[in-house]
Amino acid sequence: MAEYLIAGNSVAAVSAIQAIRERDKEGRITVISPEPYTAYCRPLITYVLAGDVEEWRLPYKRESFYQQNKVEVLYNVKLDGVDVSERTAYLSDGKKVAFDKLLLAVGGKPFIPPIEGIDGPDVYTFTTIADMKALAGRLEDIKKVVVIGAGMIGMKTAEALAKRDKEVVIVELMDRILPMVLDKEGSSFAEKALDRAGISYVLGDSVVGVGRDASGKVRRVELKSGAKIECDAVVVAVGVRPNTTPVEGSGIEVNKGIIVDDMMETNVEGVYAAGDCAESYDIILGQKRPNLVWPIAYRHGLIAGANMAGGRRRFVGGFPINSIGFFGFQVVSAGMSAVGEDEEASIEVLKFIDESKGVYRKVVIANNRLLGFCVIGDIRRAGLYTGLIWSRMDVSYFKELLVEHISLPEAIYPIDGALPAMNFSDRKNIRRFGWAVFPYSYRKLFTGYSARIEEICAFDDKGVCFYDGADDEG
Amino acid sequence: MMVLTTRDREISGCGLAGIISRKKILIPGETIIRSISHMIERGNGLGAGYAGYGIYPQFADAYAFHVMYDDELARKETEEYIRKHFHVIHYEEIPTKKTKNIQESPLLWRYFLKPIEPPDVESFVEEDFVMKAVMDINDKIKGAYVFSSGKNMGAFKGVGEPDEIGEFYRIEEYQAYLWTAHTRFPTNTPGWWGGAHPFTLLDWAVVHNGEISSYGTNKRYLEMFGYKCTLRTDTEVVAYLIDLLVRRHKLPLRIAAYALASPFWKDIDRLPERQRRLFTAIRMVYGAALLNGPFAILVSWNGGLMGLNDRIKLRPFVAAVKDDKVYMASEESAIREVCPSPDRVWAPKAGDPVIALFEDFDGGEQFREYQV
Amino acid sequence: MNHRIKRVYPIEENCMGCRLCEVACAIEHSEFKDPIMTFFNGKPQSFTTVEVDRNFSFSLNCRHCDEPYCVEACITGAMHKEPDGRVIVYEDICVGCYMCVVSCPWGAVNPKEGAKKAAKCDLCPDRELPACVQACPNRALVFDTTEELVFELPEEEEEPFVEG
Amino acid sequence: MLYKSLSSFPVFELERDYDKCIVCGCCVQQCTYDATYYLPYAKKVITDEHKCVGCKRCEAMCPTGAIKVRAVSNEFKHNAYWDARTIRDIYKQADQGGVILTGGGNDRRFRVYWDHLLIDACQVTNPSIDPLREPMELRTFLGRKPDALKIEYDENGEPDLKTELYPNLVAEVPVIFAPMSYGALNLNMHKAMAAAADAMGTYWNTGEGSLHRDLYKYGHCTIVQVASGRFGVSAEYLKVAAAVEIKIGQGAKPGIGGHLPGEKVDEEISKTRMIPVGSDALSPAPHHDIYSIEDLRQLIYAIKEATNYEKPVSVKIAAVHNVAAIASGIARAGADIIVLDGFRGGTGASPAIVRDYVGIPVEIAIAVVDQRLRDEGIRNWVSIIAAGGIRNSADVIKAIALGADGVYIGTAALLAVGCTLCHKCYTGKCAWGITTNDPYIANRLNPEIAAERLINLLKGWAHEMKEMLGLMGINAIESLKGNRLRLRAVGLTKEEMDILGVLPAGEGL
Amino acid sequence: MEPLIIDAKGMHYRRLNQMIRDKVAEGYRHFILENVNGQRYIGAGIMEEVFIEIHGVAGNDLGVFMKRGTIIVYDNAQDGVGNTMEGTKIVVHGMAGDVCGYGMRGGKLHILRDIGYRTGIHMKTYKDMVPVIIIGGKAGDFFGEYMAGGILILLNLWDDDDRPVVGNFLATGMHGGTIYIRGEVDPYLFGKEVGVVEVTEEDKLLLRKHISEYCEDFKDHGLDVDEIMSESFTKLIPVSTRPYGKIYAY
Repeated sequence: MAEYLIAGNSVAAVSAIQAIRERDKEGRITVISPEPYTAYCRPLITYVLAGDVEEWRLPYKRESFYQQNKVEVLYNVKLDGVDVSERTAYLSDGKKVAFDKLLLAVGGKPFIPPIEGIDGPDVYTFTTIADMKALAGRLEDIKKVVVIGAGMIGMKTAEALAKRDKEVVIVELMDRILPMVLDKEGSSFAEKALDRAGISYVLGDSVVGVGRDASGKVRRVELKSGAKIECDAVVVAVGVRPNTTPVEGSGIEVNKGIIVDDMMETNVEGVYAAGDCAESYDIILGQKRPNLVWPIAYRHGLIAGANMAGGRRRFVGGFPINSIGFFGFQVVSAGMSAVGEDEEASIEVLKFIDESKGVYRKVVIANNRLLGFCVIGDIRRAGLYTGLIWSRMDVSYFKELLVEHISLPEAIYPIDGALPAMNFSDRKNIRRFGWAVFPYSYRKLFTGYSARIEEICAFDDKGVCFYDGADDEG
Repeated sequence: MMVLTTRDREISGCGLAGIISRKKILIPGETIIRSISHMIERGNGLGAGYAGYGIYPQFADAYAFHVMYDDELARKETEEYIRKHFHVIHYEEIPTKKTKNIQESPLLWRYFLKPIEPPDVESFVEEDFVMKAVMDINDKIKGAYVFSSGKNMGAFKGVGEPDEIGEFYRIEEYQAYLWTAHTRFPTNTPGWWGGAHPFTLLDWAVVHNGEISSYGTNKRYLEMFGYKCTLRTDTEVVAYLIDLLVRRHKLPLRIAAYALASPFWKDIDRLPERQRRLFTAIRMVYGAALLNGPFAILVSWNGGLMGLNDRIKLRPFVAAVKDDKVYMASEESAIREVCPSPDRVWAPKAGDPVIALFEDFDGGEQFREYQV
Repeated sequence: MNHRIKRVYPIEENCMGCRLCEVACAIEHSEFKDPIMTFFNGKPQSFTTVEVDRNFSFSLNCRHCDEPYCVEACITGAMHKEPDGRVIVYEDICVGCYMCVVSCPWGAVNPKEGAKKAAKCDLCPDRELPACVQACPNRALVFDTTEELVFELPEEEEEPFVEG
Repeated sequence: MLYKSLSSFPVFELERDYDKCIVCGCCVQQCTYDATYYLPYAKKVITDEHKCVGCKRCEAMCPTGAIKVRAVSNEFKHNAYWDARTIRDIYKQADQGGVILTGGGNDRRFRVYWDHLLIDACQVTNPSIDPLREPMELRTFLGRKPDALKIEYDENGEPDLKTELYPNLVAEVPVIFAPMSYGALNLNMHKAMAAAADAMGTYWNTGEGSLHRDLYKYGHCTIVQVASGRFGVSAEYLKVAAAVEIKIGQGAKPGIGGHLPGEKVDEEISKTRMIPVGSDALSPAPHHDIYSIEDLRQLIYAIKEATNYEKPVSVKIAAVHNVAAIASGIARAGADIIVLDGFRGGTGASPAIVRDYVGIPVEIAIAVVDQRLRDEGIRNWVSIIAAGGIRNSADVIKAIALGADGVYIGTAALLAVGCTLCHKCYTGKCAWGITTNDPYIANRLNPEIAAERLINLLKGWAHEMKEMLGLMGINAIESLKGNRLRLRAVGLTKEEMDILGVLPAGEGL
Repeated sequence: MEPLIIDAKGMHYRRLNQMIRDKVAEGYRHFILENVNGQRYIGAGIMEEVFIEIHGVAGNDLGVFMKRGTIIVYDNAQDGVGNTMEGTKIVVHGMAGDVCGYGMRGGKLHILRDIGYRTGIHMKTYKDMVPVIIIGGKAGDFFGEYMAGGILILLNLWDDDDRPVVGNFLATGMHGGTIYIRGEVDPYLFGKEVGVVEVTEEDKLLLRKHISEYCEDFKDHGLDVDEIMSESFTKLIPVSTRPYGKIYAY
């Protein structure tokens, strides 16, 4: 009977458990959970802070999930180290656990920049329930908060705090909001939303010091530009890095994250890594790198779990997918979306902007393939772009249509519920989207209706679809 | 229209009866009168008739024409025609006897004839010649109607109950080895003397119970072959069809019966290949000869007697055998009346002919198959 | 791939682009179940979309994938694959983060009209046939398992359509 | 367009209930004549009635029933002689100076003899038969039959058929889909007719546009046509079929040839007709190898030679005044089947003036041909198929009672799959996807659905025919053939009754 | 297999053709028919690669519906030679009657002498199936009527009477294909749907190819390609592929 050990208890761990149990109903599964909770959704904690979501809805999986899958969970324990030759894991409570297969799903850790005075009370990170509870417990004493970083976590935290009637100032090193997702033009839509909500933000500046009073309480932050902002608390949300601490010195290869092959196995046989801690193939960059997003973590866990239980599944690759909404501003993006128009000669950027409706669509194309997109406002059917990225389809035949017509049902069923207004001006020429120009490829996709698009289809250099049968299930 | 209502009756349909002695032992006319009269409920007094075979042994080789005339003028004209085309061996008025209910009748004459062979005809077929003469008289001479034209046989028919018609024609004075009889309940056609059964052509005599719904099709089919249906009744087509199929097309009698009452396609489709081909061909070629609608018929000729039912047996029909005699009738009681203890009594299958041939009859291959 | 799950398949040879499937879907999933009420008083939303390109169209909707992208991307577990194969969204759990919207490569998951929730084809659980399938006047949509449904693919790929 | 020619007075008006219009755009998308379009700023769909042909596609497809298509109410000043159509036609010709084209069948008010013939029923004396429980046979043989059979007993005493039979078509329902060419119709309709004929045990006719390769598998229920254009006529085409038909004329346009405009000749039609894409497909009025009856005989026997005498050869002629004599000649020329196409027959395209005023009714043609062939004693030599305006099963029954063996249905088949008789077949824009060859519009006709509808139609007719046979007391259709006594005329003149060979209603027998 | 010699004297065409069909089914491919006199439909509908030599006058509809093979007639042929033919080559060492090559879609007719009226009506081209009719002598009226494709070549080699090379109404209704006539043609004879164009080098190559084959077939008659080609040709093509597109009012 196999001994499975899973370090970490978030989405990668959950999907790994499911994948293992699909193949191996008997093997013993032990999960090392650093927190005293069942798996929950990290992004959701800002919703709880804002009061939009009750705390009881936080769990992603409940205790019953572990019971049904016969999983033993060791709560409040971290992985301290791994002895790969002994096939033993060292836990933070001093215990040792032997394993046949180990999954490292230890996630990421928030990055805290070296800022003077940052160590101490009233400075918060925001990735765990503990973080959230710490901040929530102090809310009564807080009037004004500086959020360092205008990324996903920063913006959602800022929104949550604003909803709790706190004054919020966002400080961002880059010149735009959501710098990983938006370019300057896209950012302006976000900025407008912030302006409307009365949230102040400082772009292109950074915090160089945290000023505290005698009691150690935070009173202000100092910016590089010299400006000082009065505040009672600071939230640091400048990013999350792969957590590689537990495997340092164990012989498991690490770059920025833990290095795995396309079966999610590390250089050590039987030891797998998944989720934010792992480095995996990015089909857009064409190289391995950490991709700290939820769906990829899920996929990692699924494939690692399947392979741990004796399957032969490959991780084809992934790319970051994001969706975020705050203060009435909604953006979705995937792949390379922040890249500017003239940044690289080989890259083509197509945009559609309708300021009045707050609609912004941008696609990034290189070598006739879609590499990324960003849609603000009307995000309906934006997933089709994701599909195009996955399929590596040649989009050169219809690229103009990409930004204009993707949500042409604009529309037949409009958001505001007003009477439909179809664009019939070119009635006989309605072309909704690129699938239409690929009937045969499309149909082929259809025969594999329920399968993964990236696994059942691939396109040759001319953009013609061929079926490669997807190496699955040994 | 001469509609003579003699008695009030409820509707029940026609009745028919036939007796054959296969050894040609003569049967007195009284027997058949008794048999048919037993089913008097089946008629309404508007028509009855008899056909007897072997009744004219003295003129066995001559065609015996029984002719009805409305008046003397018609007789004159007809006799002119007859003399022009035939040698008249003998002729006389048909002996009759007025009865209580039958006081008036057409003029009834009989002629024993031999054809005068025309000199310019290449292949002379005696029967065709006679048939044409019958058709000509019936079609062209107003008020004249040949109602019997076979050799050594005769039909006797008129408006009245079967017992009265028997009495009128003095049937009990005749002896025959094959008798058929009919009692009628006419509806579609007027109850006139010519409309009574049997219908005859040459020695074919047909009595019929039921209605031929395919009359229009059969009639127009026969017209292609020179038959003229002039009698305003459906039964005559049966006689002509039998004449066409058996005498002229030389079909085996049984096959002809299958043409008249053909099996259903669903049954044909299940037969072995050779039979399927045969029956398919019969229906293909003789579809217009199919008698559709309810019927039971007795077909008699100098070779024997055939009884036939429609393909779904919408009319009653019973047959019985006693020694050399074969009985066929609408009701078993009509048989029992004259043959109280038959050897065998059965109800024939729909569309399956019951054929009784004289033992000395040699009709060749065509009549090879018979039962009873 | 699970062949036993009934799904809605479009037959592109039969599609004439009338888009009555969209109308039917919108009606079925509105509170009114009446065409005029739906479109004048309701918030019409169709979960199927007819893709049209001059001489070619088909109705595109959720494939109820075996390994659904939307389920993988869902941070709350609201997007769910039922044991019967349907992929449905539990609206009371959904927080409207729209990760599912952006991850569905078919564009089949969309924001719900008038609510911060995701919305998608539910295969009309109350009906024998999904509304779109029933509404199609030309049987361009079939509701069946793939066991019975085999697409005939041409032997050789046709040249991709190049816009002139 | 500010200036309108006189001929553009709209014929139809489209009433749209804006309280019900949900602006779904279905009507806009479905209108192939560009009569309906969307006004983006008003958010309304409106109609240009000048372009409306009254095909009612939008009305049928509107999900809320907001549309009604009607003939215009503001016609010209009423004039019983110069009717609106006549006026419009004159305007149109004055505008364009051409031959006015039309499609479909004759819609003029000529006497419909079918409607003056009533069917006789049985009461009491000859019982009607219940077709639900009793057998009722419609199987029909089409082709030459011998006058008599020779049957002899073999050595085992089994009867044996000695006559060699001629090849015959066997139709389980005496209703056959009329010749309508691929080109005039699209392939979907051909597929539907072939599948329906196959399922119902009857036949369909390719028309003169040859047979698409995909439909070769339906050869056993296919009658192929050889017309003057000889499109796609090859030895294989003749051999794959169940029967071969020589098209001499068409009821809708006797003496007029066919003409498929080059723009309709696409890749598939080109492949099927074996002519280049885009080239006109002209069928001249006569076969240039038939200028006399003996030439017809030559072609009939050429086909019989090429098919090894295994298939019946049919000759289709338009019903004209001396049709009886022509039919007799055709029978004697060796044809196995004669098709009589009456003046009500449809067409994909014909000069309207010819469609409307040339030819005679098929009822008359059947009657005179059947009688003539019987008079000559050659009725067995040929089967007669009546075509041209058979509308329902009663027409079929009447046609057979008058003397036909079977019927062709063309317009009725098209109606079954959606045709609304807008008579615009020749435009190639049929909004119902029947007569168009635009592949996308043709999608509207799903061959599977169309076949089902055709099967339903034939099933319905077959049931009705069985009912009618039953009420006549007949249980096999051959007993109806030429049974004119089963028909009675109402409101016909003595001459008409004589020609039809029927008695007036009320006369017995 | 040895050639099969059939004496057709007094034989009804149905028997003769049945015999040929039966023998083809048995595997025979080469037939020599002696004493043919007017038997119709020889070769009708045959789809195998046969070689039929006919001695005597071939009857009407010679080679009708034929798909492949060769027929050589060592005498004259009657009407309807090559009717609706798909791909056979028919060589006639004499003259042929009316309506030859009607609806012909492929194959070749090589006629040594004159041909009758209405030659090549409704001939069609489809892809690489291009029917060719070459006539050594003169032709009657309606030459190439309704022609929709293929090639008609009229050589006028034996100018032995004063008739014009081709009759009246030349190529009426023509909407496809090409007609080459050796020598000049009086435009009065043209139908209204046809126009004269210049003979190009390409045309000459094509003509040379076809006429070489023709001369080869009739080598006993001393025909010479170069001599034939030395005279100029008149080339006729239709003015429109849609001759009757404009007569309708819509």
